[in-house]
Amino acid sequence: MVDLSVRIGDITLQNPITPASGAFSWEYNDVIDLNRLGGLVAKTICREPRLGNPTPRMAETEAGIIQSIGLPGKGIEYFVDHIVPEYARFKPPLIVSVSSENTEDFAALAEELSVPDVDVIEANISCPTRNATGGNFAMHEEHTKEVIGAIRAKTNKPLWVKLSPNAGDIVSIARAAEEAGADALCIANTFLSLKIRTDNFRPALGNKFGGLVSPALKPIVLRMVYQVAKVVKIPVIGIGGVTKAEDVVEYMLAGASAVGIGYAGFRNPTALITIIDDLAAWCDERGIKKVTDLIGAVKDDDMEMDTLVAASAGV
Amino acid sequence: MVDLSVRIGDITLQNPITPASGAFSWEYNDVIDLNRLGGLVAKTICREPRLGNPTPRMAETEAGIIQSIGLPGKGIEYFVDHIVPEYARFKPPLIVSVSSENTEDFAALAEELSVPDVDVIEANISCPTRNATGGNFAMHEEHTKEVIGAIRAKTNKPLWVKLSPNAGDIVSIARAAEEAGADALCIANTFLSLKIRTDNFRPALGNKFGGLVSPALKPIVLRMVYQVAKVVKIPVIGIGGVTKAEDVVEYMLAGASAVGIGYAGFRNPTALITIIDDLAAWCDERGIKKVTDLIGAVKDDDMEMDTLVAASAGV
Amino acid sequence: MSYEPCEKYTDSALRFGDEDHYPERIVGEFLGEVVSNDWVNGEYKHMILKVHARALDSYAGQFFHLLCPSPDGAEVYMRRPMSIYRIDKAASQIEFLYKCEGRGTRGMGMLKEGDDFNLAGPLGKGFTLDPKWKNIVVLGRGVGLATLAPLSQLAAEKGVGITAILSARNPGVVMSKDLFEGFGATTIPVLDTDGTSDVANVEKILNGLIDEGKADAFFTCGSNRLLSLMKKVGKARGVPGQVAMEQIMVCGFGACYVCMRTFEIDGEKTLKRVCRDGPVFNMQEAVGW
Amino acid sequence: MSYEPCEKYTDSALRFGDEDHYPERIVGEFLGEVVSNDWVNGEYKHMILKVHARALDSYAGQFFHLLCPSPDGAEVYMRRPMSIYRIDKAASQIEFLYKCEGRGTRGMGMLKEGDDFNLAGPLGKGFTLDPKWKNIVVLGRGVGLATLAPLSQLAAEKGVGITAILSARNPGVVMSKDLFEGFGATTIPVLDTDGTSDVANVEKILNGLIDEGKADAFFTCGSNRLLSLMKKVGKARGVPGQVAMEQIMVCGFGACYVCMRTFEIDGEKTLKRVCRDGPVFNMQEAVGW
Ligand SMILES: Cc1cc2nc3c(=O)[nH]c(=O)nc-3n(C[C@H](O)[C@H](O)[C@H](O)COP(=O)(O)OP(=O)(O)OC[C@H]3O[C@@H](n4cnc5c(N)ncnc54)[C@H](O)[C@@H]3O)c2cc1C
Ligand SMILES: Cc1cc2nc3c(=O)[nH]c(=O)nc-3n(C[C@H](O)[C@H](O)[C@H](O)COP(=O)(O)OP(=O)(O)OC[C@H]3O[C@@H](n4cnc5c(N)ncnc54)[C@H](O)[C@@H]3O)c2cc1C
Ligand SMILES: Cc1cc2nc3c(=O)[nH]c(=O)nc-3n(C[C@H](O)[C@H](O)[C@H](O)COP(=O)(O)O)c2cc1C
Ligand SMILES: Cc1cc2nc3c(=O)[nH]c(=O)nc-3n(C[C@H](O)[C@H](O)[C@H](O)COP(=O)(O)O)c2cc1C
Ligand code: FES
Ligand code: FES
Repeated sequence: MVDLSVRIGDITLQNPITPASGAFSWEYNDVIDLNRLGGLVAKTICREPRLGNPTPRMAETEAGIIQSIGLPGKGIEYFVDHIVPEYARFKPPLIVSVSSENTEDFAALAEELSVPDVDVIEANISCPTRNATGGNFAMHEEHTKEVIGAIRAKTNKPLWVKLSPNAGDIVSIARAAEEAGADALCIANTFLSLKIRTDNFRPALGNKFGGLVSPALKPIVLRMVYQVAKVVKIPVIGIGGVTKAEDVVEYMLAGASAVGIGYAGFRNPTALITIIDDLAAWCDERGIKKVTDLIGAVKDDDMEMDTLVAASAGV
Repeated sequence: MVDLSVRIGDITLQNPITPASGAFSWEYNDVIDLNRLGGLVAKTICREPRLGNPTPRMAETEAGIIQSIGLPGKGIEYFVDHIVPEYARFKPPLIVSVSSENTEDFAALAEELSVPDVDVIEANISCPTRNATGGNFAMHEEHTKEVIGAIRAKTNKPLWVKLSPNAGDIVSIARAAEEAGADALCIANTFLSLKIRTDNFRPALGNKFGGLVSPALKPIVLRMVYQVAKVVKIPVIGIGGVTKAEDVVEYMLAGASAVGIGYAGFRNPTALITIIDDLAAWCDERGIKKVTDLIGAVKDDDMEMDTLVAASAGV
Repeated sequence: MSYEPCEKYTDSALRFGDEDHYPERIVGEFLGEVVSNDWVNGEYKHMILKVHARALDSYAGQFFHLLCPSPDGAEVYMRRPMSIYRIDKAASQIEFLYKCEGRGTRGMGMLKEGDDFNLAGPLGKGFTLDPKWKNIVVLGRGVGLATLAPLSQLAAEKGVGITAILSARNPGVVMSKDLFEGFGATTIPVLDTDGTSDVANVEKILNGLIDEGKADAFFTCGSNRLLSLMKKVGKARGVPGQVAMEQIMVCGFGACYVCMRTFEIDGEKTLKRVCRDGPVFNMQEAVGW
Repeated sequence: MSYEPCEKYTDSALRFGDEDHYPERIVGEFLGEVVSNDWVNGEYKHMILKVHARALDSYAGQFFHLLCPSPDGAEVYMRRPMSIYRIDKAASQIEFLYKCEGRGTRGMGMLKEGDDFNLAGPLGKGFTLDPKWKNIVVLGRGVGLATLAPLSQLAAEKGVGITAILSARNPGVVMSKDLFEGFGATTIPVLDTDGTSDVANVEKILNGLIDEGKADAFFTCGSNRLLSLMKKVGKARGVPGQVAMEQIMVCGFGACYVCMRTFEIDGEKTLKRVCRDGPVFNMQEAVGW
């Protein structure tokens, strides 16, 4: 039997399969055994209670969905008092995603979330549906560095940073996050998108823009993971379009140490467990003893490193 | 009967449907009547004869394809002497896509292409699969401004500029192209991507990276068209995932004056003609007299302009 | 050149008779086998599925989340929520009544006897029957009736009397009359064609039923107009009520916050998740849509 | 809530009997009706389609580009190139012989009598028969035989004698023997199981046929090993030859430059498009793959 465990900095995940933030809650325990997951990832929490965006919050597109939820939640106090304990009943480490509109508050939130039952802080600096007064740190190197540096100063918990695929130069932003003290990088959040209804000429979502989620996007995110993993030393977690065990393998070959899964769990609520089982079987069939052997194992040495990487970063 | 004609600067297209560069050639006259198209768009041409990238040049992905062709061609001389005349036999305006690795050569090429049978120069500053010595101007505002300015100085032909969806801040780059003298903006080229085979751990394409093409991407490109059309005065041509007449309507509502179509023509070689017919029928059913009435007609006045636009631009 | 496993998604849903490795889970992913899938009239179809035993453990007002096949070759990405129309434990069958209109329901409509159909559930909080209630009134329109049908089944099992007001455009589409009557319900069809479905007339009927002592509780589904009416009458006359709501869904488990509806509780507006806090809600708190 | 036309793609392909608004186009998009789609052996299937008259205007070595249905619910995005196996103008039918392996061909394999199947074509340059040639030799393996079959049909029609060397793993998969013999061909099966498919043996057979005056031209398809061999023998003995090549395709029209293969012409290497410059090429120029 293959050893599926992976290490993300100081944290050990029993397998590389985690849910993606916002696409998961402890309530999924109704349908799958949460104790089998690599980690538990809570929905992004903000300081104040928020209702979120106007409905409709989801619209189907050609090959996927766009969604704009608006980070609803009951605020940090309720979260620490009532939601953290819901997750604490399960064994896998709890990764808590957090977001804010300004650097100081972001850092303060991270500090307040650094309670014993929280194992990892995931800084969501990339949500493309933040509200009217919000920003998106992950579009800029300097903003990323600043906010991650501030958070790092306020917490000793492992700090994961979720980057945006909307950034043009993900490599520089990844480097900035690493330098500012990130322990791991989650690549990536959703793609800023728009759908207009041709019957009434109105945007299909209540909030106009939304984030595109689709298995179709995996090759783009995989390219980002590959580019980033080549240059950073900290682990990368690939998030985007994982729907089967081979996708986990593909992300790991590209350099990821683990994956996050959203969409596949909507489509098949038992998908995460199936993917864990299939991944183990895939490794066993090929005599792979440790899943970590796959990390960065893409065979590309004999391919010229052309300037595409540079090109995408702007030459 | 609706009037389908649209104006892109000084050029009139009899309808807003054009093929996308690289996905079309005069040889499609075997299957459709090219005289019915809004325009004819030739494959991007470079100065020297080029063989292009190693095969395989295409791989299927979850929902689309990645491709890396590498701009093969017989060079500019052959193009002007033999290929331009092939297109000149047909009535719609000929749009010639051109690319180069450096500003001076790019401008010189545009000048050499300014022959009578060429109606429009399309500057492809965004091809994500340029060769080992190439760059990608469309990732950066300054590079865009410089190269478009240089081209503008050398040709009086209408100048369209094809932008890259890989850029983080498409609005600024669009503005730069406009200021430098572009007559229209083509949004967008393909998304830089990667696929790794899980059987042999190797990249699926001979050139490693490729451009993702998929109807799934339409909501992302539509968002870009919408953002750009709100701030520039020159016409925008929407390119990405158009597969039916309603997609043309959606792009026009978002602010596009015309569309470019690649993938749909691969899937259904008669698609462009069908889309023209369906678009006319769609307008007629709704009593729309001029297709230009659709341009920018999205109903979004009552929606707060939240900071997502800003967010995606980096706030 | 073929080198990759082609299955795009993993799928380990349970079929009828399969061993259940997670019997303690209250929700499951199942592969039902289509027993029949017939037209009820020009718009609605009725599907009967043979399902795994765990899927039968569901009750009135709950729903399943259905992975519809494609009607046109391109994938249908999101599941579709659908109320349980009838549960037949003896036959290991579950039934849906649905309107065939969009891509998902049209794809569903193409399924034939023997085909597999992936369903996740049962999900949500369904109807509750207070043991004190001796007679209830259900008022439904369109597919809303599909949601109210198993409530009548439940009420009938508990010996509660039912009056079902079935609203429809014309007599041709008065569905479920037989089903409701099979549960011993008294049915009152009201139609658009003869004006009997007018708010004023339905209001009169409701008040009449209260007067007769036949309305210990109100239940509705499927029409905003009827919800407002029942809410008003219920409030005026002190009749408690429940309403089954609809909203676009993604997860169905309460995780994604896509399926929100507005409710007013003690004068304060709030949002609730239709999939988990409902789909059945206190009628007096529902704001409608 | 349903508000959009659901058809994801436009489609205006011609069916059998449809009026043709563009009769002057040499390529078309057609909706063929599946007449039959049966297994030939454990790996290969044979499909017969009833097609529009324009689609029948095709010849040996040309191909159609097939829009395969999904084998698994997720869309198959690219068309699949497939040689014409047989054209039956009298019956308005076109036939394909194909190996069922990847997503596309497995989807194709699921089609049943009466189903629609979208095909674009005929595409490419096929085989040419020099009027001087009295006897030809075709050497094929696997699905390569599907490509060579209509060449034999053509040769037979022109009174050209054919020797068909059919290479296969074992006797169970020697396909098309009857078809080739039906065209009056002499067939020579060579097998892996008894070693007769060895390069050395096939070389002996080829040289023997040249000696007998039965080889005015060589034709091959389906195996790189056999191509190299025929090329060598052809070069040594001055026998002209044609080879049908394969490569992953996108457009099929010569526009996209995806389907490139390397050729060597007068000592210089160059790339050609399989879809438009071929798929049939001068054997001596082909570099193989
Ligand atoms: C709890 C619940 C129970 C339901 N029970 C039934 C039932 O028993 N019978 C029945 O016919 N219908 C029922 N519906 C409505 C049913 O879910 C929609 O008719 C169906 O999703 C439409 O899908 P479509 O692909 O045909 O339409 P499309 O318009 O193509 O769907 C587009 C998107 O909108 C969503 N959508 C469209 N209409 C609705 C709606 N009314 N409610 C929620 N989402 C919608 C779809 O799920 C999809 O995501 C129920 C809805 C809910 C929430
Ligand atoms: C001109 C021509 C004629 C052909 N004629 C026949 C025939 O008569 N019978 C037959 O069985 N096969 C034939 N082939 C091969 C056939 O196209 C492939 O077997 C088929 O495309 C495989 O698709 P798949 O979905 O089953 O495989 P997958 O491996 O799932 O395909 C993945 C991708 O690779 C491409 N691909 C895979 N194998 C080939 C191949 N050998 N050539 C080109 N592209 C490939 C597919 O088109 C697709 O884009 C022909 C190929 C060409 C180019
Ligand atoms: C409904 C929904 C809500 C989401 N909410 C959040 C969130 O709160 N925080 C966050 O970091 N990402 C959020 N995401 C993004 C996901 O975590 C993930 O990055 C994305 O869905 C891509 O992964 P997938 O392709 O596996 O779905 C959300 C996605 C969806 C679909
Ligand atoms: C095979 C292929 C080759 C392409 N070559 C070019 C090219 O030479 N120049 C260019 O500007 N775009 C090129 N493109 C990009 C297309 O013009 C277009 O931007 C892209 O395919 C998105 O449109 P679609 O979704 O309609 O296909 C190519 C695309 C494909 C699929
Ligand atoms: S559908 Fe996800 S919370 Fe209700
Ligand atoms: S497949 Fe496009 S050029 Fe051959």
